[in-house]
Amino acid sequence: MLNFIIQRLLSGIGVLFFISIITFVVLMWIPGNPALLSLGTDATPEKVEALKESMGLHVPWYEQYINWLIGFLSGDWGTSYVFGEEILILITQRLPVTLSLAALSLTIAIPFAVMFGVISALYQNKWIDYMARSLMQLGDAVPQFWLALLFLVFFAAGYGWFPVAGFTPMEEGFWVSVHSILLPSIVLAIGQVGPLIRIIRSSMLSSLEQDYMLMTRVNGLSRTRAIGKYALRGAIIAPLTIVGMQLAGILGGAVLVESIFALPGIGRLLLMAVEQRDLILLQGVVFFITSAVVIVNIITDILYRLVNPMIRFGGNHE
Amino acid sequence: MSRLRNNKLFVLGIILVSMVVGLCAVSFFYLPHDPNVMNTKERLLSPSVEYLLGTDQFGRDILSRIMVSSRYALFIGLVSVSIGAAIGLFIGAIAATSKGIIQGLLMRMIDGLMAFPGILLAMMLVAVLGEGLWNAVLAIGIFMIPVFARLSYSLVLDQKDELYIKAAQSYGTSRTRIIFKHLLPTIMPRIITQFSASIGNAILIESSLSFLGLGVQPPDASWGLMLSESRQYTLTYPFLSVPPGIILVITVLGFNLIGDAVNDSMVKRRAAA
Amino acid sequence: MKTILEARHIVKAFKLKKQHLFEKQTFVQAVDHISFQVKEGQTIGIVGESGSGKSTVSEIIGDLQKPTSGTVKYFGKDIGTMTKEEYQDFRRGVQFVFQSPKDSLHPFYTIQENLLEPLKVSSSTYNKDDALKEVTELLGKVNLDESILKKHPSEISGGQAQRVAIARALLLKPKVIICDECVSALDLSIQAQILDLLKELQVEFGTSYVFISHDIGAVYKMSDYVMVMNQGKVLEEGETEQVLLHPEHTYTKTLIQSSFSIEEDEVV
Amino acid sequence: MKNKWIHLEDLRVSDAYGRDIIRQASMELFENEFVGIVGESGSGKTMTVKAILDLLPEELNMTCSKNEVLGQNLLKLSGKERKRLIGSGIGFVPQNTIAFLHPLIKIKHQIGEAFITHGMGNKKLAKEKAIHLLEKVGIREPKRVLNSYPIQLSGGMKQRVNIAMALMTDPKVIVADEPTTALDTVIQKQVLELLKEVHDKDGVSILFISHDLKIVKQFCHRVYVMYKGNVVEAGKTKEIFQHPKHTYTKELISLLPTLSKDKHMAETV
Amino acid sequence: MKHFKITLFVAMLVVFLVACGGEEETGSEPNESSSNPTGDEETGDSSEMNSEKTELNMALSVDPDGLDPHRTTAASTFQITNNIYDTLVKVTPDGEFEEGLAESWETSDDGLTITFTLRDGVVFHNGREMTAEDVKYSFERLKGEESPRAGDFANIVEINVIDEKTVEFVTEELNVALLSNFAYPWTAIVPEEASNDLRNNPVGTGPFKLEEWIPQQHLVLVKNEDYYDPAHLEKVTFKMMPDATSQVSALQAGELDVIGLTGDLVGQFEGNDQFTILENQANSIQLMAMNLENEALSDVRVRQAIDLAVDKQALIEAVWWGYGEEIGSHYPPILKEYVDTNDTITYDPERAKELLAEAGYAEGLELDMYLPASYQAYVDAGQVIADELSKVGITANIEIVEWATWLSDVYTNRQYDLTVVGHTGRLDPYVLLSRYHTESGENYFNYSNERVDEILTLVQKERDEDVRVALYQEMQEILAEEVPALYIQSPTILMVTASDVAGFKTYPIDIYEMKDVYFTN
Repeated sequence: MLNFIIQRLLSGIGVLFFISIITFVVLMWIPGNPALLSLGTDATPEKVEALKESMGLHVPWYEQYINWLIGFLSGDWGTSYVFGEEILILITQRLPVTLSLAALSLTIAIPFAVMFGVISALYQNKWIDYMARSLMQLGDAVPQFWLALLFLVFFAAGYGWFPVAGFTPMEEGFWVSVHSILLPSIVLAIGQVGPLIRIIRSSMLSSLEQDYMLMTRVNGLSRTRAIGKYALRGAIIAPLTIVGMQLAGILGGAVLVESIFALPGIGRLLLMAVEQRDLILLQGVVFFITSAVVIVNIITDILYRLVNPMIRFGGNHE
Repeated sequence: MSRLRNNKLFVLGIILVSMVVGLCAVSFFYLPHDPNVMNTKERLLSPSVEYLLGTDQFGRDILSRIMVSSRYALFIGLVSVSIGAAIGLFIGAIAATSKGIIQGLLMRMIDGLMAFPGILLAMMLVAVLGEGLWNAVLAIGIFMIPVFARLSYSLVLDQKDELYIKAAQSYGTSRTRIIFKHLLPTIMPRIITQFSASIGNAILIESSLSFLGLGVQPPDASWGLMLSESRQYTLTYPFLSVPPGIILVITVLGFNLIGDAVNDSMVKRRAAA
Repeated sequence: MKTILEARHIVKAFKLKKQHLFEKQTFVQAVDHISFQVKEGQTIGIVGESGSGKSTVSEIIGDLQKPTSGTVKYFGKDIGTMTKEEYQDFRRGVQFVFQSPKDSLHPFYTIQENLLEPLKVSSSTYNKDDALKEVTELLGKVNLDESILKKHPSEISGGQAQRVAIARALLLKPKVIICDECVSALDLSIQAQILDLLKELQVEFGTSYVFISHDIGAVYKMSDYVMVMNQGKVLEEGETEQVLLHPEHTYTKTLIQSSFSIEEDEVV
Repeated sequence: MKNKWIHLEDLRVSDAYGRDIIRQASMELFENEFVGIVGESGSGKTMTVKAILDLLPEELNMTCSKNEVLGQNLLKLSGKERKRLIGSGIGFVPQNTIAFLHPLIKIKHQIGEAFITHGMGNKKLAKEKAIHLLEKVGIREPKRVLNSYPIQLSGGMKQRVNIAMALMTDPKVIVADEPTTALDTVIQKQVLELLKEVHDKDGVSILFISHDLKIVKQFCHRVYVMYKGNVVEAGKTKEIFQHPKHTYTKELISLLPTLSKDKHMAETV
Repeated sequence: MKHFKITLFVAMLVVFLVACGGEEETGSEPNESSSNPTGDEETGDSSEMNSEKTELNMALSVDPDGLDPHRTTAASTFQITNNIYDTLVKVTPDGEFEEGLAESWETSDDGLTITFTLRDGVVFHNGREMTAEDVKYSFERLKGEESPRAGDFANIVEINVIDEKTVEFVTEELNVALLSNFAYPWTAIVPEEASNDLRNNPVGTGPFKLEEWIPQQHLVLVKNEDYYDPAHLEKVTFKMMPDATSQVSALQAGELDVIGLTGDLVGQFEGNDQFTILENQANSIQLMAMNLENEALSDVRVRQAIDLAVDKQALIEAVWWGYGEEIGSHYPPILKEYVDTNDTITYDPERAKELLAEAGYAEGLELDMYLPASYQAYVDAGQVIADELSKVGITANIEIVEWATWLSDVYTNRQYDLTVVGHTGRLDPYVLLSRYHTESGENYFNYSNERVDEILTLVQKERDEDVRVALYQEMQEILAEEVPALYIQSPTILMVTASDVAGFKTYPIDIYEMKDVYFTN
């Protein structure tokens, strides 16, 4: 197990290294000279050069990369020139919003997905299964930004059930805070439910076909107990494997949803960085997001192994 | 195939996609109005006999714009997924049949690409390449690579220790021939399934990019762009966002349903075999 | 009798998964210094339970796996140092019949395509008509009807598939056919038919067999010479009758006892 | 007269498309009997047993003129009663190659399932009994095994656990479906002997399904031979092996491996 | 070298708040020849002040890019910093100058030296009293290398502290608009000890102090009790909301008190007495610039044809919903030097075709139009213009570019044919018009006219205001005739407040003055 963790961490570092190179090199090519941008219409060639130098943009790209990487590792992620604030601070400021959003949307999505996934597997090809699957398909097909707009118009602006914009921090009360991000969370959750239902349904279906289910019948167990104790157990850990993907989905969706609902989260920071061509900030945010995805993937992989004795003890007999 | 025909969701998917393809086909021969000609005196009209879906903020016919946009959507969907599938297949097959460092490197690369939330990678690439149709196609294509690479990697890995491959080795088949003549045909059906399922996703990403102003550029029409333009009028004229939103859902839903149904039927066939 | 294929001290070691990073790498010897010779027209049997290393041996002598150490010689030449022509010759000369007959045929090709493939690959003067003629001829030999050519592997029975696989192995006129558990996936009655067919063909073509099985009865029926393997090592070897009727090693005895229980019963 | 634990008559099973899987099968199992069912894969032997145990998938159609288990007519029982009757009265030893034990649940939470469900005792009692039975089936460290997941056990161990599990409810009958197929020969023999011991010592009737004639011949009192969905022959083991009537049976018996000198007999036939 | 920077008119998309009432520390840049008053509006009825309600919420669509007034050029930033910092001189809604941190000032006879006497008892937010040294320090900082405005102040060659409350500025060349240099919000006086982190922790002498700023969320100002003319409000919260829909809904829901508007949304509030719509003519203009480097566009007939081809009224109606005043030249009507040139060239597509044919483009003409992505109105206007041009045979290939790209490629490197953009006006007409000088760095039209160059030289030395006005008007007429750009309109700034908000005033420069705002009962 320890070996696996180390192995997984090493490969994770490999991935992060690769990502850091992509991010860096790709962003090097972005048009719009950052020095020029921060000088606005007041740029003269000399000023641009001077600023470039002070921003460390005058050395070859690989040196810039190494400097950036070293800085990054030592906790100095650089300073955003749009905000004039350390990027690490900017990210930590916004993290609570995006985290709350992600957590709430998963809190909404998971119970729904488990319920629909299990029910539609139990009643395979019955109307309820078709309904659940149609809902899931619809959830997959509806563009989140459109949904966000519609929700905003109807539920926030129209009926006034929700605040139209802005985030209320936890300190001002848990429920107020939840209420302030409920609508965007629902939008994000709708995007997440589809894949979750799919995987829960299919793992439930395969669990139901397993021979241990036959054994529960031989032993004369009630159907409820057989499903509750045996079938569910087999089905419930499968979604763990896609949590990393889900997180990527949520973060991707957050870019659009946060901007529509005016939530000061990581997604909006990212959009801001793109629009303002704040290279250093963009690098920091992109690397942060992708690292988060990679790390969550590693954690879920490890968790999956811890939860799943088939893998945990499997090695001994192979 | 007969099983597919009995699958109601598959049939629905076919119907939906045919609607969009039909709309696209018709757009080459007939458009109710010129989609790009403005008539500011007749802007933001509600649906009428003259303008079946009303007009937009410049008085352009929404139906015509939607019809023209379907070309972009289908084009981007098909081409970008083709790019992603071709490159992904190649990388996946190479990674699966090689060993050690090359495999590790390729897989880390794919993992790395996977870690980018969809829209983010596409945004970054468009930011580098510049806005526009072709760059959006390319960006989405690159986004699609890891999906196909992963899939073909695991399929090839699955197949390469199969006995029929060993048999082919045993009578002296070269590695290239094994990959192209023996492995590829067996994994192709799954790739094609993924292909059709990915088209919906590609169209969705294109619309998101256009929504953010990174995809198709005005005055050309794209559903995402139309939605983006409607944003300003969500309060005064909310209907503006309805037609492009619905057609987008129809298209994506259609492709997803087809992909899913084909996938299901293949899973069943494999289970039955 | 001429020696066709020879294995000399072949060893195959697998890395054992380390439990933690700093543990010393340990190896497990899947095949531990095995040597034997395959002589012309002869059948050599290898018997052992799953995990005994017998399949690894078969793949090493057929060059589907590289040994950790040791050499395999074909007509006295080390296959590792062969010229391209010599190696092609070896490839044609040593053929396989695998355990799951259906899996060893390409699922998407028709039987005809499956059978033509080896000819396409190995012959520089491939001609479809000639090849087809050859194939049809061989089908007759393995008691199959021509109509099977148009079918896919999924449409034929396991027994038929194994006949196809045998035909495919024979197409290249091999000197040795390695039968790796070639009947164990088949029903008992079919097993007998296939084994009989193999014997008939041996008489007709003079091919040597390496017959690998966990079924001691089948090995007994097929082999002239037998090796009993357990945990990568050869416990006992010799003429078939000698080894199986008068086993020396206790392991061999248990194996025989549990497999031929009927006879014992009858004796009792 | 001995009790008749299982009495099945004229079983017929067909699939959703109306194709017959089992055409005709009748079967009896008496008290303190060791009965074998032989046949090749697809002959319908497993399906027959599933029909007896009420385990057939819903989409299959099953008819029979009689299906009595432990003296009660299954056809007349409610689902609940049926569950109870089979769950407590019959033990099932499955094929070991497949996951009949839930891979994610420790043995101790699975082994007492029937025992507890049918009100034979609480968890504690179940555990005690399990330990006792595990020892009986030759497991040296029953507590460790109880605390393990199935994956941590070897094939032979798992099969012992399965047998212990089948014995938990003190059943009158054990149905064993190819219980040794993928086990190594040596372990195969141990498991078989264990079953025989259970039969001999506890007087449990055993319905034993196998494709391996030599095992059947060695252990069973009576044999049913199945071929393509039919029971083609039934009778005392010795009689059948000495005087097989059906051609299929004859062929099967002729194929049994022997160490006789005429090993090339088949060739000459 | 004089660099008169004209900030690009930026905040277009949704919120473009015009400055609110009163005067305080911000400077505008009036010089003697400067502006007319811009719109000046008291909102709400002038009933009693509500002393209970003292917290105002306002929407912003763009975050400030830091709160250091010496280190930014973004208009949206000064709208806020104006309330935190003070300048020596302030501008009134009418464009007059009045005392800010300086109690009085005196210009030497040669016009090269100006001496300020500072107000007594002004204290920074950190508690220290402001002195002449701080003024000197602030201007040196403003002229420093890192300052984007350094060029504007290159003319000031000496800053002398006479005593604690007196400071003297010496210039190299005569600048008739010198005083305006001390009124812009970027000439704020800052304390040296806090200068390292003004961007995030601003310390000024203004009527409000920064309480909290969470970028992209909100920015909170609280009243500075020590201010010499204390604000009515205790707290002003700027909420960042990029989406117009959100802003409108939030205003309707009572979460906000003030928002900016686009023309299409006016209908949401019209006839609703819970809200007050503020409509003000902006001191800015919007135009479609043409690059005279392009061979076709170097021909005046082609440019005139383009002007003739576009129905400006329809364009204003389509893009700005009619909220804007048509212009014929590079000058906003609210300034006093304005001369109406709308009739110089009027909509006549037929004539446009004739002119194009004369110029040799009867077969048509293809041009590249670059539009800045972040400004929806310009993107829309560009599309409408392109549509109009297509009717006379000109194909405009639209390319939408990021603001950064626009700045570097279009504005700085002048790689374009057509582009739509806006220019904020200032109080000094010279600054507004100097970009048409052949040598000007901002002459991204590549326009060159001898008479224009001459006028631009003359006006700088001309001390007679009437002559100057005449010169400026002549120049406007030349531009209207030669159309280096298609002049579209001077926009109307639209804002909506809750009806109990009073005291909003608009200024000829882009600032908000929050200290005069209050709630009525």
